[in-house]
Amino acid sequence: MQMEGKFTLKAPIQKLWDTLLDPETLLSCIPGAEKIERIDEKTFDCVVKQKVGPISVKFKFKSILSKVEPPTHIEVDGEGEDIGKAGHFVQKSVVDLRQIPGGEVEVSYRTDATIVGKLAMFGDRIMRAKAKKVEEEFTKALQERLKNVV
Amino acid sequence: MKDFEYFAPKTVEEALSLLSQYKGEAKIVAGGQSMLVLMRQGLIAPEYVVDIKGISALDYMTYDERLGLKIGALTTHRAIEKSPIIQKHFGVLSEMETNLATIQTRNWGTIGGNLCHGDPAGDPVPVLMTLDAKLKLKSLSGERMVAMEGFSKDILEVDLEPDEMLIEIQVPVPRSHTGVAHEKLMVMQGDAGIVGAAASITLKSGNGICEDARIVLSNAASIPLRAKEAERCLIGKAINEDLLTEAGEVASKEADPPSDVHASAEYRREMVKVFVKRAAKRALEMARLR
Amino acid sequence: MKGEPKELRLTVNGKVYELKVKPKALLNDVLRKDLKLTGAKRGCLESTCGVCTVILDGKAVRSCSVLALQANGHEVTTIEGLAQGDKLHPVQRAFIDHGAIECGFCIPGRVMMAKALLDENPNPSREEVKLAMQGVLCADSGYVKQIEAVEIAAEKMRGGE
Amino acid sequence: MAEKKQGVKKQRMKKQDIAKPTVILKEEAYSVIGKPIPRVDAKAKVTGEAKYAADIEVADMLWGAITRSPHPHARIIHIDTSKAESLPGVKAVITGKDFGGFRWGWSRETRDEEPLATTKVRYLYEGVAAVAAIDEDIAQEACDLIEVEYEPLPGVFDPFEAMKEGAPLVHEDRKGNICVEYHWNFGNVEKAFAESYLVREDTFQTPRMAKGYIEPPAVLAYWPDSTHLTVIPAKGSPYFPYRILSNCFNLPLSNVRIIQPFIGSDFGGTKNDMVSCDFSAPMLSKKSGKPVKIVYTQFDELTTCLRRHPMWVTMKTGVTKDGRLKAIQTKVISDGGAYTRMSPLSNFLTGICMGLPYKLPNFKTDVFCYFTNNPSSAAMRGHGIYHTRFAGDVQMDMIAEELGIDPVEMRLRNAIENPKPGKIYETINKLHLATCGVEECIEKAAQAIQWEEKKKAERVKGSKAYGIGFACGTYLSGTKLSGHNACAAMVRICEDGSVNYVTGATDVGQGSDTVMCAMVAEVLGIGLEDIDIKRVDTAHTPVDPGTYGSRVTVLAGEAAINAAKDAKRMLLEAAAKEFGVKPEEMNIKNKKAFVKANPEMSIPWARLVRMACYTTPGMVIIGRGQSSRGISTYGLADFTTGIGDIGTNYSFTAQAQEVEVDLETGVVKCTDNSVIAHDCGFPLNPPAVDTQVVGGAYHPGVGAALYCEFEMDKGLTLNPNLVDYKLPRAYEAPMTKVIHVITNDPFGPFGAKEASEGSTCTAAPAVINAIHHATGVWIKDLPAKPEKVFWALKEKREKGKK
Repeated sequence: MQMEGKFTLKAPIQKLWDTLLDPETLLSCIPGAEKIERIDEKTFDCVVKQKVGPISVKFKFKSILSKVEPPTHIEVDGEGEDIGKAGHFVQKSVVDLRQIPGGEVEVSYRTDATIVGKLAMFGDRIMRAKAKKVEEEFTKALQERLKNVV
Repeated sequence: MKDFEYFAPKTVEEALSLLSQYKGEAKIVAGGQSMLVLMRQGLIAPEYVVDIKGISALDYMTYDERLGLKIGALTTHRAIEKSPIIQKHFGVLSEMETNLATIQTRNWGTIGGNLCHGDPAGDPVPVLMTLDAKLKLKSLSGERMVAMEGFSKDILEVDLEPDEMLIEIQVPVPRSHTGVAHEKLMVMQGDAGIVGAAASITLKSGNGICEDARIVLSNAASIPLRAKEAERCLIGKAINEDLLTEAGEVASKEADPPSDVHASAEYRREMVKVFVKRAAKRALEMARLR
Repeated sequence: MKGEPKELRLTVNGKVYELKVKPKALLNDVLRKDLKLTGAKRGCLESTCGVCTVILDGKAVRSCSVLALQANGHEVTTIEGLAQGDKLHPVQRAFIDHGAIECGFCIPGRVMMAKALLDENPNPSREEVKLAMQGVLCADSGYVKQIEAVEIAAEKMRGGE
Repeated sequence: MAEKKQGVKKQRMKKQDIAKPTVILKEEAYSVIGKPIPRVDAKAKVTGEAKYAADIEVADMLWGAITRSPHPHARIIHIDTSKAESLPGVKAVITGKDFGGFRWGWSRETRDEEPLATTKVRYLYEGVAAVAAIDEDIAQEACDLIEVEYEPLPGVFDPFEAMKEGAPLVHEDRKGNICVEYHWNFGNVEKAFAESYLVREDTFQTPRMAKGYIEPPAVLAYWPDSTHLTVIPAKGSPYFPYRILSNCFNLPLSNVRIIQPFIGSDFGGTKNDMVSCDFSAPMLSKKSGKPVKIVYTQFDELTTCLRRHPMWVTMKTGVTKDGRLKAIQTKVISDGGAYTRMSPLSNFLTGICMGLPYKLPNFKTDVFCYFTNNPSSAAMRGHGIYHTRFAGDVQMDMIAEELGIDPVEMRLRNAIENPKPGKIYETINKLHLATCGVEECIEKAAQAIQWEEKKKAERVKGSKAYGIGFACGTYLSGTKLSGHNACAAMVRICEDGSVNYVTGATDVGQGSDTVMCAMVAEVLGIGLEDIDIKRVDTAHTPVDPGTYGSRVTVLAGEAAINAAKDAKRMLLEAAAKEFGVKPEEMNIKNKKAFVKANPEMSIPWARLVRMACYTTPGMVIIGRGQSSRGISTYGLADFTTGIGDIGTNYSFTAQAQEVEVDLETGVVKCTDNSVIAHDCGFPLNPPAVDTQVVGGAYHPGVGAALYCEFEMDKGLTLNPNLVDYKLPRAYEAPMTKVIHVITNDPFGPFGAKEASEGSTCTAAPAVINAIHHATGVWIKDLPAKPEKVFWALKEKREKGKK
């Protein structure tokens, strides 16, 4: 399941970078995020709750910053599973920050996520629709948050 | 499947008190044609199941020239499909049911269960929205009426409190010179539409100008989507081929369709054009005859 | 208590059964595991293939999509209850004589589907037969002879068989 | 010296094979076969009495379930089963280690798969452990409690990734991820292309497909004692598990008992090869000391079981000005999935029959099958041939269009003529045909669909366009493979005149039990009702390779005839004594033995049998029959060169199909204007052949053309249920007509050849050709789903505008 997009913000790139990597930011922006803890330089411990109608899942997973090039490029690998064993989840995201004229920064992201197990019995119809929503909410929240960076 | 505690109330009141007693932890099962699959797949494991299928008081259809159509929430799809009343006054409902899944599903599945499941690919919601249907919801704390439009909140989510249940669907008497049609893109007969469109057209008597129009799409957004812009380009005009084409194009701009194994979002947008036009055209022809 | 077995009173093929089943038990489980009536097949368990089709109060349903307790106090007919002694039901007869059977896995469900159709509509159009057969998947018959067999049976039944 | 011997041997075999064709009587002389024969198992199936694997229960039975990997490619670091073991109701837990390093595969060289993975998983949901518990739900719950630590590895998900320099290796010891490759060259294609009037090259694609049977895999296993294993599996080839389980559990074959239940279709692959449940149930039973049953869900089936190979076929064809084939060169790339399985055969078959059904003087092929981290690919109806026949028969229409030749005419010009009686046609790679009805098939199909009128008819009606397409197909019958392809049969005459027919061959729905009984009845001169067939039980029935390669009727059928003749001989010897004549002067017909010269001198069947059994010297009459054609070295195909016979004989098909295309949506439907003319040599049971052709072949072919395809995302199947994975249903089923073309093949029983597998190969090209006839667009990659057709139409319209 691939998702990508971009948005621009008016803020100093370094500040955006710092906020972006701040667990606090992610916690407040990722829909359903219950816990995002930085356990070392590269690793985050996360718990994210998601709900599709009657179906609720709670993914416990580790996100590892597999590649970090401040202040322009991050790669994150996540893997974990639902505590109720409804599914196993693997995800890789790449985020690029690019200075563009007018003191603006273009934030572009590419995410590739796979969910297997019981949740996948559904086929991908519902899951893709849900993922699309999560993506929209996340980027919206993130933009809100980053606006206030300035 | 996980074990659960099971209740089979025989009356609405019993059911409602169970729901309020186990608020949130209880799941209603009616025909269970959607719910049981999720339970079997281990995607939901309710502590308590309130099986309302046996509440015969909610299995009825009545029609009154003034009050319109009332359908009990536990009326099966098959009963609606076969009902002479429905076929006489709301042919579109019967036709929609004929293309809904298979006979076995329609024999056991209920209209209420379908509406409350909130699947954006479902056919009944768009059709009932074009018919301007209302829903009667009930809990121990009382009754409330909600419009079919607005009942769907998100994928598989509807405007229903944990202690509430759907009691009745009410459909107003069709206005004169009104035609309603439903069309969907099926690869195989009985498929959920890759996209679907229901349209209702009301003409001014005499001059044939479009007085009112309703167009609702399935599988074109995360909830059944009312294509208001498309409606606007028909209302107040004498509808012709070009106008129908335009309505389709406008609707496809309003749509925010998903991309999945059956079709890409781009293709769905194209199909919205085709099916809005097909549904509206057929509705128009019917309106002219009435 | 969660999972506690409940009383189930069920009439199957004219015989009354009284047993206790777990609430989660599907009608398909009870027929196959408790009553040892394995005619109704276990196919997809996802309400798609239809080989588990039985007749419940005169209507064809998928026994994998009905909780056994939902059938409490109701009447079920399975393929085992269709023939009267050695006399096969006209649908069964027609399926044999017309050579509409291959591996046979979908046949019990399909025959029940066809019976329900003909009980409700003695003179179905080909369209109506196809719509009914749509509810049961077959891998290897191509449906042609099955559709024709249902039409043959319909004719026989109208003739009073 | 040795070579010389070889040569001599070959010579001898050749003589025998060609010289002794099965005797064919005139059709009207038959009293049982060639007429509609009600299936011997029909009543059991229509009353629900027929027991399939999942229907069978034994006392104290446990239910098993399998723990599957959430990674398509990962190293297994550690498996902890303790939590599962301590769950109440759990009776046994196993992992791959319990199998002590056992691996199996299609041939000795390809044993690359374990019952449950021990060190590495190679596709998503591969089994890593299994549980037996007192009920299904507990078993499933226990599976979730098994903790497996994995080290995920990068994977490859299509052959083009797999072939890349430095791509991750699915099997460390298989460099370049090559599973199998073939390079054959017959004649001189370069020269032929140079001389051709037109040379055309296209690439076609066939999708990853499910077998489409409705009965998911199921198995029940138990150990009557510690040295005997009994298994009741949903397997169409019971002698596969018989051999494989004997190796796996280190038991002599004599102690492995496979009891054959009714089978809910096969179609190759999963139901004759093994899947993890087939090993896990016996092992769990061994460990728990109780019978264990495992029934797969449709999800297990659709995500882990064997599929049809997706293939990319690049075909280059040269023709003369008048459309005669001069040369074909193919390059085939296929996705074998995680394990070798039957890929060597599947890929071999893409080339071996290219010399059929059209005359082909020059042929070159290069076939590459790659390992990927997808579920394994394997045999499926129309095995191998389906892919290249699709390419060939669509490209033939493309060429016909360029040359302005009618597609039917083009096929007639290239069709192999039916050899004169006693003559043999040899293809460029030495396949041998005694009969070939393709010409007659083409003529009859074209005539039945009114080709000439239809092709001129107005195509566009409103938003719909109509078109007809044509295609031909072929398939081998009575597969010839070295090794275990001989088979036998027994005809046991009971003293009361009733007869037991005992065979190792399995009826998976194709109707072989019925035609076997019919052939025995025909030979013995008695009625079908006098014969009882025993379902396969490896403890009692003679070994038989299995139900694949359209071999049962042709090979097991020959054994049946020979067994019946053997029994008849014994009976006639007794009768001859009675009448004081020679046995060969007597015959049996209509349940009466009589002296040919004087039919008045006769004795009824029942008395004949009693006399033969009782009067001194009384005998126990057991007729034995063999079929050795399956391993006859005459022309036995050589995998490295692609030379030699893969079949005992070959069936032919021509199909004409009309389609309706919705120009606004791209939805394609096959109409009832649909004809299949099929040369199965001689239809032993005509209605059964019809159902086979329509259901077992044509209808799945329509599925392949329009609906069936696994959508994948990095090893994950995105449509793992029968709602999202579309199988055509009754409403989509065209009411096809079947025409029998009778060629009476001398190498088949009573002239029979395989019925219908060839027809699997004609539906897809016929439909695609029809779509082109209707709309002018070519769909080169199957299936022609609405969206695909829609964009193709749009592109064509836009080109048109320019």
